[in-house]
Amino acid sequence: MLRDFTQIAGLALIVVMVVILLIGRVWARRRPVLRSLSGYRALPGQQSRAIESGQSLHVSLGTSGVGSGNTATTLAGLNLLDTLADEAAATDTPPTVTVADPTALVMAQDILRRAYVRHGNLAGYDPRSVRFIAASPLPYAAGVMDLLSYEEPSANVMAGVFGSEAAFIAEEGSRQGFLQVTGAADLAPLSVLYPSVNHLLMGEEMFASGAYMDERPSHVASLFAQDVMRWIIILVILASTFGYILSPK
Amino acid sequence: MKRFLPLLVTMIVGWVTLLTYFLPGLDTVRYPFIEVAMIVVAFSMLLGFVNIFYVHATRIVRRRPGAFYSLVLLVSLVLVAAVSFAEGLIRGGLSLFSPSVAQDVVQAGVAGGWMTAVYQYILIPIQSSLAALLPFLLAFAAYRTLRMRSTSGKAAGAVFLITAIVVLLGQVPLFNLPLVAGLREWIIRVWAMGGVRGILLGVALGITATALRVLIGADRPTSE
Amino acid sequence: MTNLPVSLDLIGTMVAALLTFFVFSYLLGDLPGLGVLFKFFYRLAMHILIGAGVAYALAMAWWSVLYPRIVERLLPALGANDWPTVAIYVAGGVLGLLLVLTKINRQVAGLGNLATGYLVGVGLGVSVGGAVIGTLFAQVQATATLSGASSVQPWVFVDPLLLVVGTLTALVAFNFTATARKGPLAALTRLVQVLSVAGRFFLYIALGAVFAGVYSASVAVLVGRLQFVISAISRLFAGR
Amino acid sequence: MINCPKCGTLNPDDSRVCGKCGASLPASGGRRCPMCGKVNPPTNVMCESCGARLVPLAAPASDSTVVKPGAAPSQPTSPPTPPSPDDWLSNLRGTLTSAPQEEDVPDWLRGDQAAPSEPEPSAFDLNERLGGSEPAQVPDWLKGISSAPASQAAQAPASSEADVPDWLKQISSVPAPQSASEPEVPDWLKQPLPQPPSPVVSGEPELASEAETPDWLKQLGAVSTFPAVPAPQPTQPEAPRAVPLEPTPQAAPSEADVPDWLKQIAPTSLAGEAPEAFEAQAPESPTPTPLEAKEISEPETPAWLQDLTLPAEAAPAVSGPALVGAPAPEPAETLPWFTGLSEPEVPSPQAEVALPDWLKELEPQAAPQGPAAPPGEPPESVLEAVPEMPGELPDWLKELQPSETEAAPQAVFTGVPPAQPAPAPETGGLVAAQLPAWLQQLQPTGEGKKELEKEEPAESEGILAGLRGPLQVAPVVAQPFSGTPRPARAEIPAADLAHAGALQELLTRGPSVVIHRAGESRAQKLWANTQRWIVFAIILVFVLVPLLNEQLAPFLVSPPALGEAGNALYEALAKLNPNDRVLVAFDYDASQSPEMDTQARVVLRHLAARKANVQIVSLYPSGPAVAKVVAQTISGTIENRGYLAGQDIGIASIMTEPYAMVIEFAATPDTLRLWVEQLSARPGAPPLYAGVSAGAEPMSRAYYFGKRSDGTQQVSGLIVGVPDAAAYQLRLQKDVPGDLDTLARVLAPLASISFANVALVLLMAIGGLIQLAAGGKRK
Repeated sequence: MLRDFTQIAGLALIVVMVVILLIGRVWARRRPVLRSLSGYRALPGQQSRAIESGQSLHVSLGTSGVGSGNTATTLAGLNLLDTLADEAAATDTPPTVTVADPTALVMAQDILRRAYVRHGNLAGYDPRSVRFIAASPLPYAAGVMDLLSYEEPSANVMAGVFGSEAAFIAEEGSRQGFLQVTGAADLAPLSVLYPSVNHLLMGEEMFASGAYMDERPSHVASLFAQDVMRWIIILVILASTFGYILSPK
Repeated sequence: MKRFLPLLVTMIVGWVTLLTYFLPGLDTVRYPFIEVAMIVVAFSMLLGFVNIFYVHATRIVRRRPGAFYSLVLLVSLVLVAAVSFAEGLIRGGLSLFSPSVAQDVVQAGVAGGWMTAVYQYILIPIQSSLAALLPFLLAFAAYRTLRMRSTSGKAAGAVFLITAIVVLLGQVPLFNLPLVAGLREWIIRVWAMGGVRGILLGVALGITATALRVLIGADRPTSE
Repeated sequence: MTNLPVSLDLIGTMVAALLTFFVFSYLLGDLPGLGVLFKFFYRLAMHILIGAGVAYALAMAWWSVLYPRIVERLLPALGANDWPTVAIYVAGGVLGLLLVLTKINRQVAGLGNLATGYLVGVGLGVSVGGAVIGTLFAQVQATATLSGASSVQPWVFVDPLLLVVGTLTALVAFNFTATARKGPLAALTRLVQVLSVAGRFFLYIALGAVFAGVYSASVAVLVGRLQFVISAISRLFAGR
Repeated sequence: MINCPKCGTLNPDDSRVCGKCGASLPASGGRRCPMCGKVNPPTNVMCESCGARLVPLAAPASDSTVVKPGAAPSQPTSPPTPPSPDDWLSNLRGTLTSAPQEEDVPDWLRGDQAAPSEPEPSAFDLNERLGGSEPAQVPDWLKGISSAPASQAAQAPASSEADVPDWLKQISSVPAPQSASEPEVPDWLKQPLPQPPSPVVSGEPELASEAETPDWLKQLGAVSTFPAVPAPQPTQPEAPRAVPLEPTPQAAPSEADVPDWLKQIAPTSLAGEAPEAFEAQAPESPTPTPLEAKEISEPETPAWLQDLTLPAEAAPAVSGPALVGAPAPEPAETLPWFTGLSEPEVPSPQAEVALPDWLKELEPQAAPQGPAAPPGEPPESVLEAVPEMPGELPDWLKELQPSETEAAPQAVFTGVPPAQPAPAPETGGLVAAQLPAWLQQLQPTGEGKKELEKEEPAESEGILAGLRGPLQVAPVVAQPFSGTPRPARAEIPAADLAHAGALQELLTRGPSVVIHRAGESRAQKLWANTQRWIVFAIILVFVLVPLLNEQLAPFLVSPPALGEAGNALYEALAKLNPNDRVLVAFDYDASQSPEMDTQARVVLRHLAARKANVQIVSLYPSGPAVAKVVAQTISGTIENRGYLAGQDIGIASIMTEPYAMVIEFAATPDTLRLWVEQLSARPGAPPLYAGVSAGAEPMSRAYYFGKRSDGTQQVSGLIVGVPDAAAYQLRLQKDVPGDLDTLARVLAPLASISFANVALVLLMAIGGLIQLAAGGKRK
């Protein structure tokens, strides 16, 4: 019974969300003002700093890939990479991208390659700037630590699926004095990242990179959709809370 | 066509997979799709293996810095893979592809005697020791939480620290302080839970929006 | 280890203890002088781990995923002319090969996108299903029904209401848009900002609580390792 | 205010990003700190925010100083005699101060040394501006280089523009061979190559033509970033090499620095003539250079810059000469000067053998030697001269030093038209050499500089008037050549190639010197490290004490008791009937095993005591192995079903079988969520119990309170972390006697964790207070 309700409500939610997404694209043309997020303000500066120093930005895409239930979260990291890739291709300063899942390796390479193609500089694209470090979280974190300490990137960007092993990467970054912009969806990585990093993109904020960095209409639209859904959820919770309290037991 | 085919595949497969959650009786439809995805992911491991092998072999051949470590990595890579495959293949023998022994072969390959030894004496020690370094790093990070933070950041950091302190103290039966233990329980059950749910709900919204954006073709992660 | 002679177990334990020491030498890596040596130990252990981990994952991909599917499903299905089943596995194999081959030959790079496109599609479907049913509804329902209410009479609704307030303000704290400076929406914006501050407060409490938990968990791991080292050392002296 | 380049909005001076459209803004008005990006008032010398230097150290010292590296390249652009050096210098300075950020700062400078890094940008800047004129010149020298020296002689005069000669002569001494060949080529070329006293300057072109090019080019390219400016072409042969060799992406960024300039050079000048020139060499040189040279004109060329930027240590050595060569624009004198120079140049084939050694020395510790090279000395000459007397390099370099210098510089510079004061002080600094040292000495106030001033003669005439020891080249020049003459066309011995390879490797490697980041001095770093050690030691001690003496534990901690959720799990297990099928999921891997094993072990023990039929599965690939290690200590009916691939599908597939209950051991809330979802959605599913890591508690708690569609709990019972495991064990020991751990043994880990918690609380409190106090002070 409840399951049926859940399914119907879920379906309704998805339909509504799709509609808002479509409406949102129109609304996005008005270039709405978005809440300021320090992480996204810091990132463009980092890219140019990487260009100046001739060093590369390190982008960690987390420990998961596409094809599992973590796909959307990984895509959020890939979107962030996409926003950085354009600038990187334009300036021929590819970021060092590390992944812990071969599917993410393929995706990240593809994103970089397409950015280089867009800028007519396919020859400048080096698939080796995306590296498969290890196949599981902890070895991955260890490998990235090694990379951070011996290859000295200019800054450390993390976005994707992490666990508490993210602390290893962030601590090494903090020790090296990198500016660190990190995003995660889960509580454990967020809590261990918070003390070490300069800018923390908490949960939902990590999914907003395309809207903040590139102002892509479809991404801005999805923020709009998220906000509309957010207020719907808030109203639902409020209504049912009062109903629950007021209803005679 | 070459451009839109992947997007088309994504959209079709995505919608079918998604709708199976919300249309009654379609659960079984989802499984073959995921089954195929699992196989593709398994193949991708081969890609990962080749990639890491290539990268480190290059490093060795070119005598780049860290070549020695790359050698260690490759040796470990090849040895462990060899042990696992050898154990499975030996167990399977000529009847490797007969279903009757398949489970035994899998057991041998995954957790055969030597494989278990490798796991127990090499992988677990290193990996859990590495994880055991975490408290040191966390302690140092916590110690410096407030460093380089703005005023508002310091306020947030103070909330973070105070919460952590209460939870830490309440977590252990050290002083037998019922008050602190009760406070901890309350914080986790009520105060922290609010934040946790806020984040989880937000992430769920973010995931849904990100996914639907792709599924309606507004965002194309796999094609230009 | 039951299926190995005791002596082998002893050797293995010593190897494990040594590797544990290697990893722990990370803590000394910054020491002047000997630090270089410790760093070397640490990196050695790390690279062993990375290599073995990838090999293990590959072995798993074959023995746990591909092999059983070939032997237990594909081959019988072929024997039984169960073409739909065969089609599933053939499709998986073709896509998998495409994914791998495109990395070797760039000519067919476009086809590799079919495989990633497929993975993204399935993955997103699963993601949304999990997010909507597993998180959105579950958490909304749990919040709205005031679960976790205290049983002590006068406080029955205090905790649940606090929980609702925390959840809602934390949710508001993530609000991206509606940042009007003037006009009719300005008041709303102001309200959202106030609520956001409260929401942030709950968020950092959550982070602090989780941090404490993660720390305790990792200390438990440390304790386990130290116990192992202590027992290994005592075994070494006991000689068995 | 800054106008946004994209949308035109006015933004505050301080903004980095346009407030309206988000585009990044150029610095304006003030000086933007190259380290931290903070915009400082134009009068600031040091960054307010991070303390990095904003103004190049050299720039204020003397007018010419910093600019020199840029100067060399720039001059070719102004074909006839360097018009008014001051003008372009001042321009340069302008670019230096206002736009350092937009320019590329080479890797090696990126560390603390904000100031020194700035010369480079200017250089590139100049190049960009001058790029147009460069193409004309490039061909000339390339022609000259191509094939044999003889042909050079023939071509060079033809191509050379009348006016350029003068300053080019001097430049030629710098690593920029191309320029050298133009005007003077005739002169120095007249000297037969084999001649022992081949001019230093000529050395480069010669070498290049002799198929040696690759070697010295490698050196050149490797050694410094700056040569990019003066000697783009020579380095280019190197480029292709760099590309394949350089898998590390970090190198790639450096490509970005030069693109503009390269675009200008590569398509125009190189496309036309350069390739030919290199091809001409091709037959002669066994090295891959020729083939790669063709690639130069392709977009990938910039890659060669990767090499340039990478080796931080090496850079100073080369940059010394560069600096000097650039500023000295005097026309007439060059010839004598060059002849004088010719002697030391004498590189012999053997020389290269020594190269690696020399380079090793060049590395951090030995770096001083490199810089010792006289300003006019082209880097490669240094490199090759070494070979003659392997190991003696230091001596040789010592000889270069002041004492002998005296006469030479004057001779050289007499008649020099008035120009900016030469870089003498810097060159002196350069002599010192190790990167940090070098940079330090660049400071006008540096001690090294004072010393040099004492030792070296001051220029009395010309642009360099008043400067001390502007060119130490002279002594080198004056030395008799004592090596065997280099054959006109050298076959590169295998050993040389090997060494070249080693050198290449050395150069392409990232900077091995730890770059100290802005605002972090050595002392600060040491302090940070000390803090780390203290924190580590505290944690370790607090954890170890209870473990080392287990008997202490009962006194330290009181036995824990299971909470409501834990008791629910215990009682559910206590009600199991023999042979009930229980599904146990080990959803954690080795990294969590020490914590989770304690839970799993005690629960398995309980299950074994209840004689349950235990089926083990895992959503983690490595889960089965972890489970096996735990299960082998338990006697009972345990079947390890292995890895459940496919996450929720795996769960769905295994749940087709009937179970009395499901027990999930979850290190993260994710896997617990999967089980909750699958079981919640399944009518009549068995109850789910869970043991979770302490880190997953807050999220997992939600499920204990959550309800399934049939009204039962999503998670019916829950134990968390080691404390609950210990509590569980203590309760179990009361009910099920057996092989029991002592109370002390059970409590020891708990005591350790408690102590560690207390330690962290102390650290957080102390650290928090310290940082708060420090923050207050700063304000």
